[in-house]
Amino acid sequence: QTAPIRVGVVTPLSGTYAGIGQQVKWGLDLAAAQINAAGGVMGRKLELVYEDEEANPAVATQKAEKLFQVGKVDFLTGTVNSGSTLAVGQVAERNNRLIATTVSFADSITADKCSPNVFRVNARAGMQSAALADWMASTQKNANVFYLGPDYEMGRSTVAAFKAAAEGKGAKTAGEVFAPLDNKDYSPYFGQIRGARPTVIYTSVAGNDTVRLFTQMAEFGVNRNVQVLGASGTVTSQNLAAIGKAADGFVTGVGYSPSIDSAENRKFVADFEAANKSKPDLYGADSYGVLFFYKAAVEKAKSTDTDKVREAMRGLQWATPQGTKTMRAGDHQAMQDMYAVKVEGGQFQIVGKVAAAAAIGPDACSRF
Amino acid sequence: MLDWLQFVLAPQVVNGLSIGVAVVLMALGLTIIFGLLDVINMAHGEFYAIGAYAALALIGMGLPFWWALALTPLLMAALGYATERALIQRVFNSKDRHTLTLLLTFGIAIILEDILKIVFGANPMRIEQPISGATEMFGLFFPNYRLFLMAVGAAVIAVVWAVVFRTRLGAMVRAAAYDRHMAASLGVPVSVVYAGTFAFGVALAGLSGVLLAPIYSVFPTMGRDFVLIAFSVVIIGGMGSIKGAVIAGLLLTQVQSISSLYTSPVWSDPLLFGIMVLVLMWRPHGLFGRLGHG
Amino acid sequence: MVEALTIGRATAPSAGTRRSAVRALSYAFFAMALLFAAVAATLGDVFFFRLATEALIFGGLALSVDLLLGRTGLLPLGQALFFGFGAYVSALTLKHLAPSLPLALALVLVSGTLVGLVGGLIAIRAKGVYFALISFGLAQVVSKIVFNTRELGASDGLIGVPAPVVGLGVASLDTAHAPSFFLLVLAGMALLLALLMRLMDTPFGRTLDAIRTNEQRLAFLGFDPWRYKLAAFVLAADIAALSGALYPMLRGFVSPELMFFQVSGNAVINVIVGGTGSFVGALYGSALLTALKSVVGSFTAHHAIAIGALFVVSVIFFPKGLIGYLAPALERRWSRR
Amino acid sequence: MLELRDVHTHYGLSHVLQGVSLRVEPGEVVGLFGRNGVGKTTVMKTIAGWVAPSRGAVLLEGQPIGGLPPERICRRGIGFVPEDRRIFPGLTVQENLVLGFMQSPGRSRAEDRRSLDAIYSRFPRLGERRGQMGTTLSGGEQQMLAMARVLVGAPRLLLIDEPTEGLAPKIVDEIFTLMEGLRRDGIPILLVEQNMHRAIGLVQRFYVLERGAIVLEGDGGNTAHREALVRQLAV
Amino acid sequence: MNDATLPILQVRDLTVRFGSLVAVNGVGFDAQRGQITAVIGPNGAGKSSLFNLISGAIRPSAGRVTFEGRDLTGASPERMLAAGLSRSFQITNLFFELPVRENLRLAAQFVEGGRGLLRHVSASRAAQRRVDELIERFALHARADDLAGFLSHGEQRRLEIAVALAARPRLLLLDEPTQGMSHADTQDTAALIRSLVDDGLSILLVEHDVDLVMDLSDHVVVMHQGAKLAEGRPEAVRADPAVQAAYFGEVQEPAHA
Ligand SMILES: Nc1ncnc2c1ncn2[C@@H]1O[C@H](COP(=O)(O)OP(=O)(O)OP(=O)(O)O)[C@@H](O)[C@H]1O
Ligand SMILES: Nc1ncnc2c1ncn2[C@@H]1O[C@H](COP(=O)(O)OP(=O)(O)OP(=O)(O)O)[C@@H](O)[C@H]1O
Ligand SMILES: [Mg+2]
Ligand SMILES: [Mg+2]
Repeated sequence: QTAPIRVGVVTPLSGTYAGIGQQVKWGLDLAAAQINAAGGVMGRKLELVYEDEEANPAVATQKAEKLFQVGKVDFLTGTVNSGSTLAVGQVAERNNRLIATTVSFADSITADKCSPNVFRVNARAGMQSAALADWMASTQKNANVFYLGPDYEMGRSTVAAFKAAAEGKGAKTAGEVFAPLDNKDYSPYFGQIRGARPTVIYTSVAGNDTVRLFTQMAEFGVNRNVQVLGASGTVTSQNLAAIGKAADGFVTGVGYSPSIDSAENRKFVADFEAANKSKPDLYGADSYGVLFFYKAAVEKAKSTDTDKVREAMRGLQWATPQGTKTMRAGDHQAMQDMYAVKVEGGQFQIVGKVAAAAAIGPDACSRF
Repeated sequence: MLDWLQFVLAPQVVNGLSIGVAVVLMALGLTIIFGLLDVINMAHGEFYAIGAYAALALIGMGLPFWWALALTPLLMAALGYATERALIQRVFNSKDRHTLTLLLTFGIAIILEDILKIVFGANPMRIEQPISGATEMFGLFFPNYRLFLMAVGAAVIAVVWAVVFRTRLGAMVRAAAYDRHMAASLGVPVSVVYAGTFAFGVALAGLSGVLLAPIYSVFPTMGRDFVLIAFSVVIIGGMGSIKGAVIAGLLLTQVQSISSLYTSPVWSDPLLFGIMVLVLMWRPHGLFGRLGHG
Repeated sequence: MVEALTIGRATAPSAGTRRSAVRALSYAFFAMALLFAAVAATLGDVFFFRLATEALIFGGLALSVDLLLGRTGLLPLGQALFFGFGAYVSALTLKHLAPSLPLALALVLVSGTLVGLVGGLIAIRAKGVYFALISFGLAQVVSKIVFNTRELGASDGLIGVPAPVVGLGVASLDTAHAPSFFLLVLAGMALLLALLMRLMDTPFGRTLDAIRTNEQRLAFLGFDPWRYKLAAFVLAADIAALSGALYPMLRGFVSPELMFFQVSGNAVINVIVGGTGSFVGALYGSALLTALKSVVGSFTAHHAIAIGALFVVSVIFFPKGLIGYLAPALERRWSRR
Repeated sequence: MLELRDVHTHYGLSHVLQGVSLRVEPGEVVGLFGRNGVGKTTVMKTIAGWVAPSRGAVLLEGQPIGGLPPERICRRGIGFVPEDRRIFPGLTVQENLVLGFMQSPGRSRAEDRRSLDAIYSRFPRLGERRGQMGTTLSGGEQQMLAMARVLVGAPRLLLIDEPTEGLAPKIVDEIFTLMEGLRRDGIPILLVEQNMHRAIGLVQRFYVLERGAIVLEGDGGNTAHREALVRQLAV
Repeated sequence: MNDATLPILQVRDLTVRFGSLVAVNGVGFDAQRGQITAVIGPNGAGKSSLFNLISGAIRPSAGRVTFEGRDLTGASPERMLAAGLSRSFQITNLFFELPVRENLRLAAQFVEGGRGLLRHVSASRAAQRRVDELIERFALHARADDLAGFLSHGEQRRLEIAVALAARPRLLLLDEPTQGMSHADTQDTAALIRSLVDDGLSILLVEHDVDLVMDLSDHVVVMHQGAKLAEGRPEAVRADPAVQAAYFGEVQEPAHA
């Protein structure tokens, strides 16, 4: 067989998450080019087929179905919002194909809503909190944390996860507030934050909201003498430039940082920058890695047959820019080392690390 | 108690005020275009975004912020004029003007947003604040740029009001909006008036875009939800009423700002909407009716 | 007032020919749908069946928009609220009560009527643009609440909705079987369309037309326009909710995005492109745009420009929509013969 | 001054004016009579530029004006008072009047002021209500406003469509007195009026329109012509 | 209730203010059954406002409206119509985008008494008959299938009356029915109004055509600046010097604020 192996990518190329979709595409394109240049997968080339899901699960399912049925793809990846990942997972089950997400970090995807046809190669929310809480406990005695999240389910559950991890390590809670998603002006909340006199502010706002939040915190001096922490999506290479100096000192827990000091990563970052004139972020890196995951599984199974590949994927270890990852068989969640990274002078620097086994948490999937 | 007034309530009120001015500027453009042309400009938010991007581009070319502030409204007016002449004018005389122009500007909005994404990318950008520092007043900490924003906003509002209600130009525009044939027969150059009015509204949106770019970030969909608040303000104030937009804009942002002290912001939208419904039940045309039509 | 009417027709077409032209175009729609089904079934396709079913389901939503926009003269910018509501009620019923289509539809009808009534009482008071924006706000608020309610799956939505089997006397129909479900939905839409077209020939329906043209005068003819508008609003809510009820059977999940403005906006676009006031135009529009999006979306990430441009062009050059041009053309052919 | 030569006008497909030819000489008041729906208003609209003639010529002082946009025709000095008055609803009485100044741009503020004062002394009722919204005026008040609005622009030719429709006898008198004054001032008028008995005393010449064509032309002062007119319209 | 001697309409102290303007100021009069009562007065006297009050278009600030002995003050237009009172408008107010026949059918639907709301329109026999009658009576055959908006002004005025009449009211309010009609059509309309009265209808009429008013009406109410100036038989009213001063204009109008 020499026909190419077709991999479907359903990702938001327009809409709210277009920026993330861009990183996904860059990572995948780079990986496919490298794999094909090195002879492909079992002698077959990888061919990526893109569909825009507009960050809307209803569109995502339609597009996924199209790729499975009309596009005849063997494997599918790229979904960003967890709603899309969950819905597309169902389509995969119905079509007896496999998918992997490289971005969605809602715990449920590999816990209570796990699916035999869905894998996750990126770190989930719980892992990120674990790494960050660990770093906070080691640097701040008696941390008094104020929580500020975007007011929707994901923002709230991210705050809740970190709060649990932080309180588990002895931190106190100074207060919490949830601002609407796409909030324009955070100054109305600053009164509350000042009044609570926190030593740490943890936030789970993301994307464009972060730019405003940080700019305004600096404008009002809210972040003076306070350590600002946040979720992995809070400050990324997409919004870092726009935030500028206001981001300095920010720390988050992630599964990837361009500053990871290894030969593999240095090469990856260099290749990525050469191809895309932009640094990779965690989404780009995990999307890059997913094709090597698939490649390893297919080569192990010596087939693209769904059942055989699934078996091969379970427990599979494969190399990624951030080091070797292991796919846990019980819930299809990848295990990996987690990092605490800090923004300094517009660059992410690694300031702490938690081993994979300590970060991953229990297997809560009971479907398989 | 005094502490609470000074350190909790007072900053909240003043911050609310600066947001209020921003919202009023947006609402003003909307309400003028609606009140005078009977057009619901669904692309208003995109014009606001284009204003911010235009300033960004001008600054990128090496111009100082103040030049960008002055030039952007002019560029936006030209864009608005062209849009009206090329597109909106074509459906303006249909009897379904309301619906058709709403849908048309909706289509324009989709296109503009995507063009911004192609040209500038989806990632957020920002303009540095041209005025830095903060003023301490009565123990309150207040960024200077916001003070400037409020002053400019107030001046623009005053000028707009005077033009619409105190000049023959304003009367001409309102007449042309209601009855193009009769107005034309009195010598009003209706096509020019329509396009000019639209251009004026668009220029206002662009101006808000530049003014707000230094505090809010700049990205292609930046106008989308901002325009929602502006719409509620316009409805509550009465579509087409300038006075209504100003009063409702300031009032609503205060309600939001103060209520955020006590309630979860999940309730901020339902609260806003609840107020809107209550106002409309009490006064079906908003607080201050409308100015263009009977 | 009078001036505005001149464009296009010199004399009113006799109501009879206009309506039979629309009727012919309705038959044509369903004939083409059956033809499509025959071809797709021979090819053993599933994807296009599902896509077409989705077009029909959103066509149902467009029908409800047309009832308000094209007949009653109210522009609803938040009709997705009822569509999404129907979808959620149906999903919860199928998932937690029983996988039964009649049960789901019945519950959706009952609760849809109630919600429509509440929404109507809020929105109907407002007129014109105010109505449009109130309906928009209503949907905005409710979708945000759903988006934030953990019990409803919040932003993730609900997955794992089972596809029910419908007993049809001797035979039974599995909604998971794409061709069968397509035919079922097609039949449902045909029924709905027939009912709506018939409704417009009753005094009730004609009164809605009168409301569109001159609501204020109607009061002096002994009608209370408010009641008729409320009834139309509730009816439209039911139609939207019932259409929405079919969605989870097709895709197996629901998510808050179903209530977002995108969906409401698309429904209005479908109606405009298809032609307002004719009902079948809503179905044509939905089929056309679904097909178009599916094709254009694969070519470029900037399909939004294509859709926006289509929109601008159709509003400017074809404000009467497909049916608005096809029906008169057909009439002219008939009258020439 | 004004001449229509074989003018045809359509509304969509319906052929309303089917070859109308008429003249208004300088200083002349010309009546245009006819039953409902024969096309009198359409003649006025065609001259004023609200609808374009599909065939034939409309000439003002020998220059073709047919098909020009209304604002250009107005600038040439043709003032139009339409039959349904068309008061701008969101504008006050004064604002409605001030708009009339647009007809003659380039006048000084002082001249505008004077003509406004003159109008208010001619229509004191309008002066009393100058700050009121135009459409809250009664029907008669609105008619006065519509006339006044055109007069402030000092037109060289007036098109007046059914000015006394719905007016009290006293106001009808006033309107006719006003039009007589205009005639004395030498302003040419093309007048459509149902109140034929009053109008016949005012007009120097008249035309009768029937189904989109002129069927009778006569002299206002000629008794035989007047009788013909009454006969024509009574049948 | 249908006592033939009782006035069909009694208006007492009716008042409405628009801001500072008192458009109708304490007006009271009776309209007798089977008669034509005319309301005349200078432009802006408040006649249309009075009609708006009686027909339920606006609510009075004070006063009472009694129709056939029932107090209907401030009732909605549809209740007024249900009670048997219908009106036409001074400014033509039709369903311009619907055919003439449909305008009439809508108006006639009321005679079905709310039955068969969901049956096919052709099932409304009584309404259909009423429409045919009206088309016949108002000579609208030629235009029956045209949109109302395409009719000439005069034709629209005729349709306006027909629409007001369709519901078979017992009292008909006509606001300047002959406005904009040619002389011949005005004569036809006068004859028509007379025939309506012969059929037992009572009419309240606003008209500026004085000859028509004098010729038709049994009773005349004169309004001036919102208030009732005089009332009585046509000849008596015409002879009243106050009325002459205010309305007919033989005498100069006294200056007022
Ligand atoms: N906008 C229009 N569209 C189509 N037909 C029209 C339009 N306006 C008028 N008509 C038709 O044109 C014919 C002439 O109308 P026009 O208004 O000129 O008559 P008119 O002589 O002024 O009548 P009236 O005395 O009633 O005012 C009428 O038959 C009318 O139905
Ligand atoms: N909604 C309103 N708001 C303010 N003033 C009004 C309103 N309606 C009417 N008016 C005023 O009330 C007065 C009476 O108006 P109305 O229309 O009743 O007069 P009318 O007697 O019918 O006059 P006409 O014979 O000219 O029709 C007028 O001066 C008018 O300007
Ligand atoms: Mg006319
Ligand atoms: Mg009146």
